[in-house]
Amino acid sequence: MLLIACPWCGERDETEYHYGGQAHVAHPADPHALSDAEWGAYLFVRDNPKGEFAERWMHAAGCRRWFNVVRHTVTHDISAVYPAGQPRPVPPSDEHSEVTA
Amino acid sequence: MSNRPGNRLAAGGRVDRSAPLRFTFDGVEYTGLRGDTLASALLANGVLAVGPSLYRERPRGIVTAGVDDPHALVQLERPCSDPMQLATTVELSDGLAATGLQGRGRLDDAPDETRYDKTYLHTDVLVVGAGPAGLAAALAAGRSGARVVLVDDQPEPGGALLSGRERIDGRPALAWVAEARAELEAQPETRLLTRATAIGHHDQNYVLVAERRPDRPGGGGRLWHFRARQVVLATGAHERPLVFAGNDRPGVMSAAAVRSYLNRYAVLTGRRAVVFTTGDSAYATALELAAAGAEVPALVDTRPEPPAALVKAARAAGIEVLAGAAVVGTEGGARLTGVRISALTAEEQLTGPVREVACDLLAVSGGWSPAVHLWSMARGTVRYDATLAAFVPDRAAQEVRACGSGRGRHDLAGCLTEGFTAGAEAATAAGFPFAAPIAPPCEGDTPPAPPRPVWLVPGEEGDPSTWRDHFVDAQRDATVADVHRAVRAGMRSVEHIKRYTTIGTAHDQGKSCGVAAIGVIARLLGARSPGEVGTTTFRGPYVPVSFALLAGRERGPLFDPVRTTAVHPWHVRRGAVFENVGQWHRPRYYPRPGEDMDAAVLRECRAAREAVAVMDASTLGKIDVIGPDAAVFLDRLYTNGFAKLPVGSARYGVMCRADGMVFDDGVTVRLAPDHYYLTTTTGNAAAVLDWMEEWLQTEWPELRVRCTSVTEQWSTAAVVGPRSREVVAALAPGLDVSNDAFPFMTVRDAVLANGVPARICRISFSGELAYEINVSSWYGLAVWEAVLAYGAHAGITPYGTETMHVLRAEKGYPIVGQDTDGTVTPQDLGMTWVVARHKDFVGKRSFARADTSRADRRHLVGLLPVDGGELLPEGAQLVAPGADLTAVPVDSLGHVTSSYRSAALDRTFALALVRGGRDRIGETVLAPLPDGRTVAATVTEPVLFDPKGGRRDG
Amino acid sequence: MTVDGFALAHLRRSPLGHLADRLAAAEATGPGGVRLREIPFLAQLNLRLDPAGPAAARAAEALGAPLPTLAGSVVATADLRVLWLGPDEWLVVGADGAAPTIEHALRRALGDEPGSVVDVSANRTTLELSGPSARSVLEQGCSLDLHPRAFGPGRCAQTTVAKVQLVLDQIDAEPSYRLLVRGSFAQYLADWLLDATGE
Amino acid sequence: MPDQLPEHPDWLWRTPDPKPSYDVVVVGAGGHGLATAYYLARNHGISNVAVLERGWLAGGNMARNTTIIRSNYLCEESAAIYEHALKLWEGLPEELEYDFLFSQRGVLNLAHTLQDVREGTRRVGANRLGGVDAEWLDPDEVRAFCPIVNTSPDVRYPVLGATLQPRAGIAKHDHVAWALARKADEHGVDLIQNCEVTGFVRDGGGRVVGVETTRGRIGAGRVALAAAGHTSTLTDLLGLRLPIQSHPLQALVSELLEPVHPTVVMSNHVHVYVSQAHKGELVMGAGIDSYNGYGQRGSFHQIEHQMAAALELFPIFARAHVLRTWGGIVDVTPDASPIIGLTPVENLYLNCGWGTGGFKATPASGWVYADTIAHGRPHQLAAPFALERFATGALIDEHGAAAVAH
Ligand SMILES: Cc1cc2nc3c(=O)[nH]c(=O)nc-3n(C[C@H](O)[C@H](O)[C@H](O)COP(=O)(O)OP(=O)(O)OC[C@H]3O[C@@H](n4cnc5c(N)ncnc54)[C@H](O)[C@@H]3O)c2cc1C
Ligand SMILES: NC(=O)c1ccc[n+]([C@@H]2O[C@H](COP(=O)([O-])OP(=O)(O)OC[C@H]3O[C@@H](n4cnc5c(N)ncnc54)[C@H](O)[C@@H]3O)[C@@H](O)[C@H]2O)c1
Ligand SMILES: Cc1cc2nc3c(=O)[nH]c(=O)nc-3n(C[C@H](O)[C@H](O)[C@H](O)COP(=O)(O)O)c2cc1C
Ligand SMILES: [Zn+2]
Repeated sequence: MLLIACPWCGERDETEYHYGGQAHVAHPADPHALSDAEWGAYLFVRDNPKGEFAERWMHAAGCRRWFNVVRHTVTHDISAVYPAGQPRPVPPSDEHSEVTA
Repeated sequence: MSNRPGNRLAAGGRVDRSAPLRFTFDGVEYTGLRGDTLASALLANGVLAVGPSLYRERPRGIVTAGVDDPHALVQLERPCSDPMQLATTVELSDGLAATGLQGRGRLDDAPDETRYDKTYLHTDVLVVGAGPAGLAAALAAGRSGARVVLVDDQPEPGGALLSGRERIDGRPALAWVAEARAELEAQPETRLLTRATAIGHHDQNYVLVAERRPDRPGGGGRLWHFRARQVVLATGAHERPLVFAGNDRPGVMSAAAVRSYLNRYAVLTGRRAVVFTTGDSAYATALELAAAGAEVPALVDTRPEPPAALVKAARAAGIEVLAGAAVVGTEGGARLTGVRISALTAEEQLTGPVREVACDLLAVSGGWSPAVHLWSMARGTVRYDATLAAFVPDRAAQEVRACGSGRGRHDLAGCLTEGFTAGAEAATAAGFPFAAPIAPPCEGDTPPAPPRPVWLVPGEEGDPSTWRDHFVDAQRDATVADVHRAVRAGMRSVEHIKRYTTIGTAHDQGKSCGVAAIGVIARLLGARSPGEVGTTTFRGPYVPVSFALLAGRERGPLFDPVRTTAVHPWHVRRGAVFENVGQWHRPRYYPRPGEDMDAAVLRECRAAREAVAVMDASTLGKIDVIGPDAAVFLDRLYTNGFAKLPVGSARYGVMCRADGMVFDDGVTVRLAPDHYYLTTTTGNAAAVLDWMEEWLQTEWPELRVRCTSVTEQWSTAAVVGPRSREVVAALAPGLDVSNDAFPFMTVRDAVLANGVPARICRISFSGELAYEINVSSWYGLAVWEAVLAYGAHAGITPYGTETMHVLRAEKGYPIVGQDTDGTVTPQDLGMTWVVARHKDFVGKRSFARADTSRADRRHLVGLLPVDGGELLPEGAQLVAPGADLTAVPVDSLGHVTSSYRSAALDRTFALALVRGGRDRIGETVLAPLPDGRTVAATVTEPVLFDPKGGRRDG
Repeated sequence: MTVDGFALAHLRRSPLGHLADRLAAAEATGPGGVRLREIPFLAQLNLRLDPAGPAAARAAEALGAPLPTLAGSVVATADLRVLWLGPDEWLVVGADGAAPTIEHALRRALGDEPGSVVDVSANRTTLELSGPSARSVLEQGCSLDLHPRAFGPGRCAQTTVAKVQLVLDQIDAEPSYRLLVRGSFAQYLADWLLDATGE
Repeated sequence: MPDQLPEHPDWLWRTPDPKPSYDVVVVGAGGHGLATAYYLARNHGISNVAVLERGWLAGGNMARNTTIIRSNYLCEESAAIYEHALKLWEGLPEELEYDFLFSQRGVLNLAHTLQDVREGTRRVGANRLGGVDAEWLDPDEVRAFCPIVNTSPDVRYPVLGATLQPRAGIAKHDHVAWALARKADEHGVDLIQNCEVTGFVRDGGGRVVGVETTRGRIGAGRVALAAAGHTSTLTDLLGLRLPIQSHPLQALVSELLEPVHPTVVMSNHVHVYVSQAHKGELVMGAGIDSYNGYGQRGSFHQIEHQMAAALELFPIFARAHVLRTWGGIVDVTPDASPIIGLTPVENLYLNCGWGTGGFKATPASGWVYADTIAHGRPHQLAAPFALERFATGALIDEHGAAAVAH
């Protein structure tokens, strides 16, 4: 049971949220200008890193706002939470997260 | 009543001699005392043997006094039925009945009436384990003012102190424990939970604690879900067994357990005891056994030079200390009668003559393994400490601290100091700064000298491949020979050997044998130390927990919410048969006495087509979409356009996912230029709202649109049929219901005859003249009853989802999820008309993909069975007429999605998704049925009833 | 479109009206006491607007209190409770029959600003759980931190209790909580609470 | 007395050091990697093969799955490959000379809603057309087949019927892996453990010609990925993005119990998957976590929900105990079907995306993959599962059939 801090409501159990996959994947401005392969990539291909991942969550049982989280997919440590639409924060350069598995 | 000589001491222990408890084991009646476990009561009665071993049926006895016992499996019959418990952890109660098990439990199929609860709690500091270290930690943290929870699996705090004779601050240690307990109970923000086992330590300090509640009928318990800012693990250590020939014989026990039975339960487990140890701690066992009147002919210490003070004390008590030696075999049948002892070389080879010593108890201490289970589950790393000969906590991965013997600290003063420090640090880290108190002086327990671990006591003959009585995991009957075989077969990883031998996978999950097994593996692999082999993965739960505890109250009526509408009580009264639609209970049909579903549905359909019928449509999802950009927004989400929809009008719309597949449909009404009222399918209400919010918030935040769910605000009665107009006219006397004044696909506000305001839409999901009457749910039932009253003269008939499905299918209207399956486009449904050409919308690009634009995709078509009395099963496959059904694979053309008997058509019909279906209209297809018959049907347009749509205006 | 609740009162049914007796009978007194009742037909208006825009000030004036901007907080006036639901969303709760007036006032306050005012009075009903044990009853199905240091009078939350999403509003320190639950889930929630209070 | 598990063979596999290069390097010694190596040698005579494994052999999802084997999939492409697997399973214990407890005790897929009934009927019909054994059982027949299932109509989601595949069943996962490993080893395949692939060696033309590993560089004529949940961490190194997300999926076992459960029961609606293994433990799969995770652990509420659901269906399980829980990393594709075949990178082959249901495919997966690698073109059963389908839209959508495909 992850503990995720909604930027508004604060820390809540994972079960209050909907997972939204990778963050910062914009809908193409003109889908019709894309090849089938490019469109297929937009539809189906997402990053799947082992490590820090900027992803979307929505506080479904709470304020219903979408927001972004940087979470480590091995440790589940959350290093940043920020509202939808904002860029991914640059981590302080001297910090590096630990991979344990 | 058994006549065995009692092993209960006349005085001492934490048992209540004034509270005798009667119990039966294996059908024999015995008496124990309050404060006993089943195991201690059995031992007090001289019963040592529990069930035989799983595969080899060897006699087995009680070994430990706790969760780590490898043998003591019992099945409980009273006070509650339980397929598998450890006698060493079952608290004795009056009337308890149990039988010994041979490794496998038996499930009782009598219903389980026991109540299990859950609780969710937050705390600043959670301390696991209420031994000296945990008590100290909780005291320190509690004094800081932080919220503290202390959990311990025993019925009372004290941990190892309950089993010992140590002194703190010049008084018996248990006096200190009592004081500590009193202080904790007086702290307003501290909670002490006993009989509460932390079973899992998960990410972000989510700790699950299983509490037993023997005071409850049938037992029962509570699963606590703790979210802790800081966790202190003071979980103590498990004493390890030693691996030597015959080490599973009843009478071979853990030295610490022998001591625990003696001091805590006042039970002498043997009259003549040999002690076999690799370190200091078993000396106390030997001395206390002797003091209690047992003979202790020998103390076998693997160390060539045990600490002089201990040797001296032992000799003073008349105990011969055999240093640098090991027990190499046991004698006896179902009970130990003697041991064989041999000297050990520095290389751990046997040397010199073997000496036989008669005894009925062998108290073994193979060293101590800190209980790192929770630490490790919380992703903390462990490292092998060669001095302690144990895996100890190394780096924490969360806000977790280990202390006491759970960290490898094996003296009381040290445990107290570490506990105070950990508690104070945890409180400080949680925002309640506090300095660690100074630990009081302690007696009777000093830092032990280093042990000499001996992982594998050689057999007197043969080589490891033949050592089939050297048990490594006795619960699995796994021996050194088995480990040897795994290694010889090529296995090198401890994980493989675990799986090959099943060592560590039984009830105790290797709590006692795990590290001993690693030691054996290390020896057989020629590794330098167990550290080189490493542990297997620690997984929860720390002790087995019942399915029922984890399910909690989510059973039976509370398993899953049943959602009901405001009209529900009426449906129930009227004898509706309900259908699950998502979480909703919807009336499927309303049988009259003697009617089956077919008859009821035909009657309901006829009423709708010929007179008037009414359905509770309240479960449809409803969303208010408001804002200046609402029209733009809907235009982007729906395949068709909504910007030009006039105020007061309604339009059917289809939504696709970005992949172009139909996701939902429904009618949307424009109430004002900036206000749409949108309906969704029942099952998709939440998903559609989420979908809209997702686009609004993450893609188009510039759009000024707000969506509000009003699903339960409105109660909806669909009044359907040629005579619906007259019913609505009577129901809403002020409303001009003429076609001109209130045309199809428009909406009107009205005040009903009973005074209730209503929003009435002229929309039709049946092809008939129809009205949907929306009122505040408060009035849903009253208005429903009014509709029925005003329609009575016209024979108004309530109908359910089944009739609704028939009516819409006759019109070729698809149901998303039934006639579609996530792989169907609007074009596949024959709804090119709903796909706008001159605007973009979500999913549009996907229609141009190679596969999505194929001509031979599956199309939604109608099917008319050639025999109009034959009902095709929904889901039935379709094949071409000439298909040879014996030549598999047979090419499938598609499948039946909906199939009904139609009153209006006076025959059966179906909808189907058929490959290139629209090009097959007029052709015949075959449906091979499960009973071997094949039914022919003609492919038709999907609209079978009133194709011109003339009926919708009445 | 609005309804004058009183004139039509005899036609109304609340989702839990039929449970009133069972809810009352579940009352336990004493230090472990707990009470449960439905407060039906409260006026509820969902308000969405830009908290920084001009409409926010107008709404505050109309309501007689500023819109709470602190997440999860409640502003109460003599006859209204304004619950924070989201950064631009509030639930205005008033007495039975007050919805038309509140709706009107809020619409006026909103004016031409983007936003919305939606009458959701019948969308949810209100269960009140109070008494010394109320918190521990809730804690059996709610993972929120309800300890007085973390939650208290003047605090509200949208959260989950026993599989049901709801709005939780603590109204006093006894403690008393209001659980604003959607009509279709009300029966389940009531059943669950009755079961939990009986524990 | 409970049956003792069958004796393992005396010899399993060597622990060789890597050679400088191989004709084929298979990355990942899970079931699929091992089966691939085995069939490369057995069917195609290619035995200069190494299987590289970052940890211990078959310690990934192969060690963690609930061992359900069935071929009653909805889409014909899926049914074809899973049925190929089932046919291979039927001969494999003998062929591999290893009794890995393959038990064709049948699999029931329960229907709880009218939609489930339609779907079940559709699947039974499709399976029969495809030559896959399938039956529809009504609730009474369900009870007769598995007496402990609660078929009362008075529960929240009553059992309305079930599909039954009689030839489906379970097998002992670890032993399957060891059986394949042993035969591969016998054919000369090098199984190299504790050898993590960390990079690819490419020649001037961009072709993959080897791998970098924690045990040094190893040359390869062809590189075949069989790394399940870790696949995209590898393809990322080549800039090749895949439609795969790695999620936690959990399972659990009870203590050993006397036999109560004669078959395998799956319920997608109530989320229960359960069988009773040979030793006597109940083996259950829990729900997949929504978020990505490489931690081999999932969220505990999945287990709690799983238990509640299990008790609805099997009241007799109330007093059974959860002995151990664990998690795997499943590689989920958008259409819940695998990806098999060639890649845009020359010499690099792909076999992944089996998600929650690839154990049952193990032999067929290895069979078609080996064939694909040996001939440099997709095996006919693998062709529909090519990566290109995500561009054309020709998905093999098993979602229509089942939310979870154990
Ligand atoms: C809880 C659970 C239950 C399941 N239940 C079922 C079921 O009932 N029926 C069913 O059919 N399927 C089931 N599955 C799915 C099934 O387990 C998988 O689909 C299947 O095992 C995947 O193929 P594999 O065996 O080759 O994968 P794995 O065993 O995961 O093999 C991949 C291997 O690649 C290795 N690897 C990864 N990266 C590298 C690298 N860089 N270098 C070297 N090696 C690497 C990994 O360590 C791993 O050993 C279940 C899965 C889980 C987790
Ligand atoms: N001489 C030696 O070699 C030696 C070895 C071990 C211990 N000891 C002595 O034992 C004492 C150890 O003190 P301590 O406080 O560290 O440990 P402890 O063993 O006294 O207390 C640990 C407590 O935690 C409980 N516990 C363990 N796991 C739990 C879980 N998951 N959930 C709930 N409860 C759990 C145990 O039942 C026990 O009550 C000291 O007095 C020490 O000197 C001595
Ligand atoms: C079908 C099956 C049956 C299992 N039976 C047992 C068992 O009886 N006892 C046990 O401790 N673990 C059992 N396990 C779980 C393994 O011990 C282990 O948890 C699993 O392989 C995952 O590995 P890990 O926990 O080391 O990460 C079983 C696993 C599977 C897949
Ligand atoms: Zn929130």
